[in-house]
Amino acid sequence: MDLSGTAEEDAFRHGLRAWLSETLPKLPPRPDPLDWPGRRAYDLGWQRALYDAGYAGLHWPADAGGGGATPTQHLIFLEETERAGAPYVGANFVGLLHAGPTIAAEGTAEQRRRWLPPVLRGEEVWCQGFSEPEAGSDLAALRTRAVRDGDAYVVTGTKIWTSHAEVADWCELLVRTDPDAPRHRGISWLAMPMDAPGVTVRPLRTLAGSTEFAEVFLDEVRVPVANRVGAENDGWRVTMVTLSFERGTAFVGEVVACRRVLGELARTARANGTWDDAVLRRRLGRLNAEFTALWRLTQWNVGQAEGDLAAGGTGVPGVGGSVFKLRYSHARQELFDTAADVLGPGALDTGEEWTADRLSSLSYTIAAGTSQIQRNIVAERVLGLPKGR
Amino acid sequence: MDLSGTAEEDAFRHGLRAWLSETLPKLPPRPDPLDWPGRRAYDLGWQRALYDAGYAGLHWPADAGGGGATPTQHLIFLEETERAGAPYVGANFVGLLHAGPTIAAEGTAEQRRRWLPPVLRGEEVWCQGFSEPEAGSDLAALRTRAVRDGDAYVVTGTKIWTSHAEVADWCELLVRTDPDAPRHRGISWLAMPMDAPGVTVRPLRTLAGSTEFAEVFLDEVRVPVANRVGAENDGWRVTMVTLSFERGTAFVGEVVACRRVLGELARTARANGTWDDAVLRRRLGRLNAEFTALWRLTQWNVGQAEGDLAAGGTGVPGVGGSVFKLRYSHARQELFDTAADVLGPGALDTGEEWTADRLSSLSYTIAAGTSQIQRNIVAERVLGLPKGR
Amino acid sequence: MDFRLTDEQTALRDGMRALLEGRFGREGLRRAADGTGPPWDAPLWKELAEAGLFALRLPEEEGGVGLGLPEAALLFEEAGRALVPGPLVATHLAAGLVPGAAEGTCVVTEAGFPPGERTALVAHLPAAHRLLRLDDEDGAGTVRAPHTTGVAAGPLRSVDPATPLHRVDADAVADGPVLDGADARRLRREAAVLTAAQQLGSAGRTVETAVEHARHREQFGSPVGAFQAVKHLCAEMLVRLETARAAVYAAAVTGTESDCATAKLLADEAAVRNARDCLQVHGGMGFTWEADVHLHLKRAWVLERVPPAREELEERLAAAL
Amino acid sequence: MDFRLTDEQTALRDGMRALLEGRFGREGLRRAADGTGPPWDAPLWKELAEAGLFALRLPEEEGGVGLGLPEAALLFEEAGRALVPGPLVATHLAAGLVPGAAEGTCVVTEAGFPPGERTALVAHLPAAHRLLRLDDEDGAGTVRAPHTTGVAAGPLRSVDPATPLHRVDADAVADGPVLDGADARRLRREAAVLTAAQQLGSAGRTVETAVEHARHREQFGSPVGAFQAVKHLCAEMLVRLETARAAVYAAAVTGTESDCATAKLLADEAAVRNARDCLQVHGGMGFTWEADVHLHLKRAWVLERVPPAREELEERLAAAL
Repeated sequence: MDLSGTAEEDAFRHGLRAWLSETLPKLPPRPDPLDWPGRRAYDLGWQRALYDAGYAGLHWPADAGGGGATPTQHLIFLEETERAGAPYVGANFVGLLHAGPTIAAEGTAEQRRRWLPPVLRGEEVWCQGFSEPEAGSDLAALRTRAVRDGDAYVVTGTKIWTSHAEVADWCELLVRTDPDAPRHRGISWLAMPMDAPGVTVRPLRTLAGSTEFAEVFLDEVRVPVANRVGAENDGWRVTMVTLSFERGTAFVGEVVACRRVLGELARTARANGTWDDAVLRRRLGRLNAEFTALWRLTQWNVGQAEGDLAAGGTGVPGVGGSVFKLRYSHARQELFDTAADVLGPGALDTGEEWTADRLSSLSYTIAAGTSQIQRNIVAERVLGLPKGR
Repeated sequence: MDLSGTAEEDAFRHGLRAWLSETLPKLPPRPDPLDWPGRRAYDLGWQRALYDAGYAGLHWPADAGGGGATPTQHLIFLEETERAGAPYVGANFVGLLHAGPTIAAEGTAEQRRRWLPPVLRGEEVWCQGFSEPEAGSDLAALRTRAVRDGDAYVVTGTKIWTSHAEVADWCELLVRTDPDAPRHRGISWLAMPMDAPGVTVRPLRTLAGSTEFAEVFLDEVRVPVANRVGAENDGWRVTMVTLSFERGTAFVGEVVACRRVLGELARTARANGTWDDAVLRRRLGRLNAEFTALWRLTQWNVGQAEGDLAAGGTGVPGVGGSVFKLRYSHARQELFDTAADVLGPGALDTGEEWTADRLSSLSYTIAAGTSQIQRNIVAERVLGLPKGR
Repeated sequence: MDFRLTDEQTALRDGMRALLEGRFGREGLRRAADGTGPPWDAPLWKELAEAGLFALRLPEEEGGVGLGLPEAALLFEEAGRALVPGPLVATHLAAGLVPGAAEGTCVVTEAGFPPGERTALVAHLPAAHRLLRLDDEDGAGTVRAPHTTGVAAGPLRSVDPATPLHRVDADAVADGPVLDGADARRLRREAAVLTAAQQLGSAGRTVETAVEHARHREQFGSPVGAFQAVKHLCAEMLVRLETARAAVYAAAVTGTESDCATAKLLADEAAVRNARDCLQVHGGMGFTWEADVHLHLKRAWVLERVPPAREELEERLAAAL
Repeated sequence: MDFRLTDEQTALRDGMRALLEGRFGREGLRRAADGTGPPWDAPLWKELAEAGLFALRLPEEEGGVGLGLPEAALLFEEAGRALVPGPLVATHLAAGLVPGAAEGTCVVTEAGFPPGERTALVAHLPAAHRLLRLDDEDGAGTVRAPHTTGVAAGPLRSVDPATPLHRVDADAVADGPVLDGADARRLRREAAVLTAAQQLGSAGRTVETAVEHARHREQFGSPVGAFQAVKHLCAEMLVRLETARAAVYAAAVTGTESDCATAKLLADEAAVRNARDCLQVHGGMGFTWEADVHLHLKRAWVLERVPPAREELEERLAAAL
């Protein structure tokens, strides 16, 4: 058990810090949240800067053009960029964290050449077309169908919860290619150009009032068969590779950010007098323990991933992922509920950043597997409790 | 909506109060908790006093020798006796609240004559033989078998969680008379004399260190067929009549007692300085709300039962019973967890009454239907959610 | 003692539910929430007045309905269930004290200052004509009702899209006539009960919505309500609801300090937590603007901060032990 | 950075587990709990000493094992898992400071006074020879170790049948030599980590016990672990366990104030709540004296009150923000 950095890790951290302190002041001003093209340009610009400095796709395999970094180095990268207030991954999220790694792992040489470099260089934006209105937590129940017609699939259906659909070049799409096969067996993974005829994007308004997400309607969209990654009907397995790629680092930046918010909450509470309320003060102390532990759990999970990789495994966090997400989702909601009590009447003002964060935190126990689904996973796959009922 | 008493109810309350204030000072000293024969004698003596004053079996039908009281009068009786610090129902519990009402509802005239008067007069003690080690929450999975042999059943099996088994005259026993029938269909209800050959009682030590309960081993015990109440294999239905007889009044005395404990907790906290801890003080305030509401919920459920009776129904509380038990079990545990914080180091001393109560409160979310079972009941029978899974 | 609803009470409640279903059903609610309707629905206010919502407890000889707090609580439960916007409680309390309140021609809102605070959040200030102040500082319990015109106030971007909120300073509303014969403390208790009743109505609606969804939404080959995890969420929602119901109705009957504090504390909690559980049962669909569940959560957040709020209630209930 | 256990650490832990399974398995635990064994198991204490539990962190040249706090935490986790009785933490901390502690010939217990209190609960006073006091009042951090003979003390009927408890007044143990070179604040942090490690071990054991029961106990035609309600209880137990594990191990590595406070707070909670959930999963059988689950709950109750306890921890963690 060792939490101090190796010489190599320390050098990496210091080099990154130096680069960030030099680079961040030169960035253009952040675009307005409603300015999608501006956000695209800004996010791609940041990715290009990372690319030029050698930090692009740090966690991707070297043979895919990435940095081939260890999970620990990736953790350091995420920690330091968040600490320094660097831009978020933003529009590059799906390309860097889902579609890219999938293509790197499962694509042909040709597919890797076509799609990976533009992601790393900040030239193309991907979005994700997995979820559907009728499927929800039961992702494998997806209905979007793809019918083979010559050298193309003709795709019809509806996708939901797609971020950056308005400005994406590509969509990683799950479609049903064999309606008669068992649920998980008849699914394929396609790279769909977002400018193909038949693709319609409609912004989806969330309860927070924002339009971070969209619905994507597909009406007989022709997608070349050559855009399929992996074998036909093998898309479920291909996707699971993607979804489990994060090696324990999925929430590094968020935990760092939550710890910063917690410090700001304490400062605000001391300033506005709510600190004198022992109930609130002790809740803040409790949250300090919570996020300290979540940070340690992140390091623990990354260590497990690193060990698994070293032993020739995939570095997939396994138990860690669901355990972390369960604890973190609830801690994040408690953090912003507590922020509401620090704010007092300001808790009812969506002009307050924490009020907006409180609203968006409501999705954490639902998105990417509800807490109920996560508990099933932990109970069945980790603890070995029987399925059913 | 009216929470004030009618003239008749007020007269009943005042008469009861007068009788209690006159009678309680004359009671003999309470026996030691480990002195079973002493406890039997004390409890039967109290029942005899109630009988002589006309308060025995207040909620029993008049034609069974009871008072034929309304649920509201029964509530007043339980409230006033608890407030006055009268003895608990103790050894008379099963006779008065389960076996007796069952016989009153389902027994023959002969059976009613034989068994009901001794319960009301405080002459015979009953115990309950329902639960089994292997059945647990799944009561209908009971395995104790009864084989007909002439005019008797030969009964073999094991019962558990039987209170007062050491001093009981009779046991209301559920046995399986048809092993081939569906689970709920092959069960019969028998009145078993506890002095029958083949009955062995072994005290069961709980985690609180006490021996309130016993296991009862039955080895070819002969029980006359004439002791069966209801038809052969109809015991499940007969039992459900018993179990649902309480008309919302099941926890009246306990809620009154918990409110008294809460007041004592506040006094102790003020005296020992823990009151200055705002977290603890506000928990006490929260518990005040909790038990105030539980008292109002009791009155509400009794009102519903009264309405159901008036409309020709059974007065069974339905929704109220499980809803109340769910809330109350957890509130009671929270009450004694809070008591532990008021006690400080004394929380680790079982010589403190509240520490002992804390231990026994652990059974409340388990006994008589776990909270999990109660939530199933509420979800399926009240909210109409589908069975299964 | 007969804690049940009388036939008259049931009829009264059913009448209000029918009125609101017709006049402020889902479409009305969405108009208010989406800002596609007028900022203030004066005709609805008038209809509520005509239905007796404000004049309910005035004696018949004063043009009122002559009913009591229990009946008012039942009507406010319905209003909360439908998420009717507007300063219903303040206007109801002002009936008989402020001219026009009972008839719905004078809209009265409240400036409720939490203990020791000089700033109050005021709902629906632009639509209101008078501001109710229930002061208790000197123990005398004065009630004032200044006009709202010209009150300096800072608007919030209200989390509840159907409830505009402004910050108002105590000094800005210090004037206004003392309303003789009005007991500030009694009015505060009544305000707590009626606010609690609204929360109760919302908590009941979210149970129904969650159960409805759970019965029909299929996932993994069966209705999600067949899964114990969802089932037990719904069961706990009902437990919160029914416990709060007993507390609110009892407070409406007895009007005592501790019943009223209990009612507000438990109804606030039931409304907020039921809305959150309802959202959880709905999954992603609950996170959309189109689903109504967020409107329940946001209104519940607004009403739980109407004084007396949690801290004050818990302290009072502790002090009462 | 490599937060994983080294092979040596894994071997050390496995060795202690094997030792305890042989020397203090279920039978040993039941003897201690049922009072059928001797009130103090001196041979077991000697064997733990020989296995290096007390001398673990002493330099090899002083007869120690020369390992660090992380290794100690792993061994104390095993001790907590097996519910080994005795003042393990105090004796471990006293090794090198109090003659005989490292070798197990001198049993050292601790008198831990909560902030502002003059009375401490002391465990295993009758078996102990010396009393560790970690004083911090003057900021100097003195460490004393008076003899226990003749200390006036009031016995409790201890809720944990394997941990005798006495109330000791601060004045009664005011004497005793100051142990030079010992840092009270560091020792307190270490005590918190090692107590937390014991709680962690217990929390791990109750998860295993609950899962074991849930897999084999049948109700309503299937193992109870097939029901989501039970499944999800078990899953949340694991979440508490793994979160506490990361916190405890990190605290053992860094030894910082905030890591140590986090470790104690979360491990206390994991031990208590996991024991309670384990009891719930067991149903009625868990409520019997024969089931081990109550022993875990009771020990967890005892250790969570070893200072620093919840209030102090939360306040310190708040102050650190």
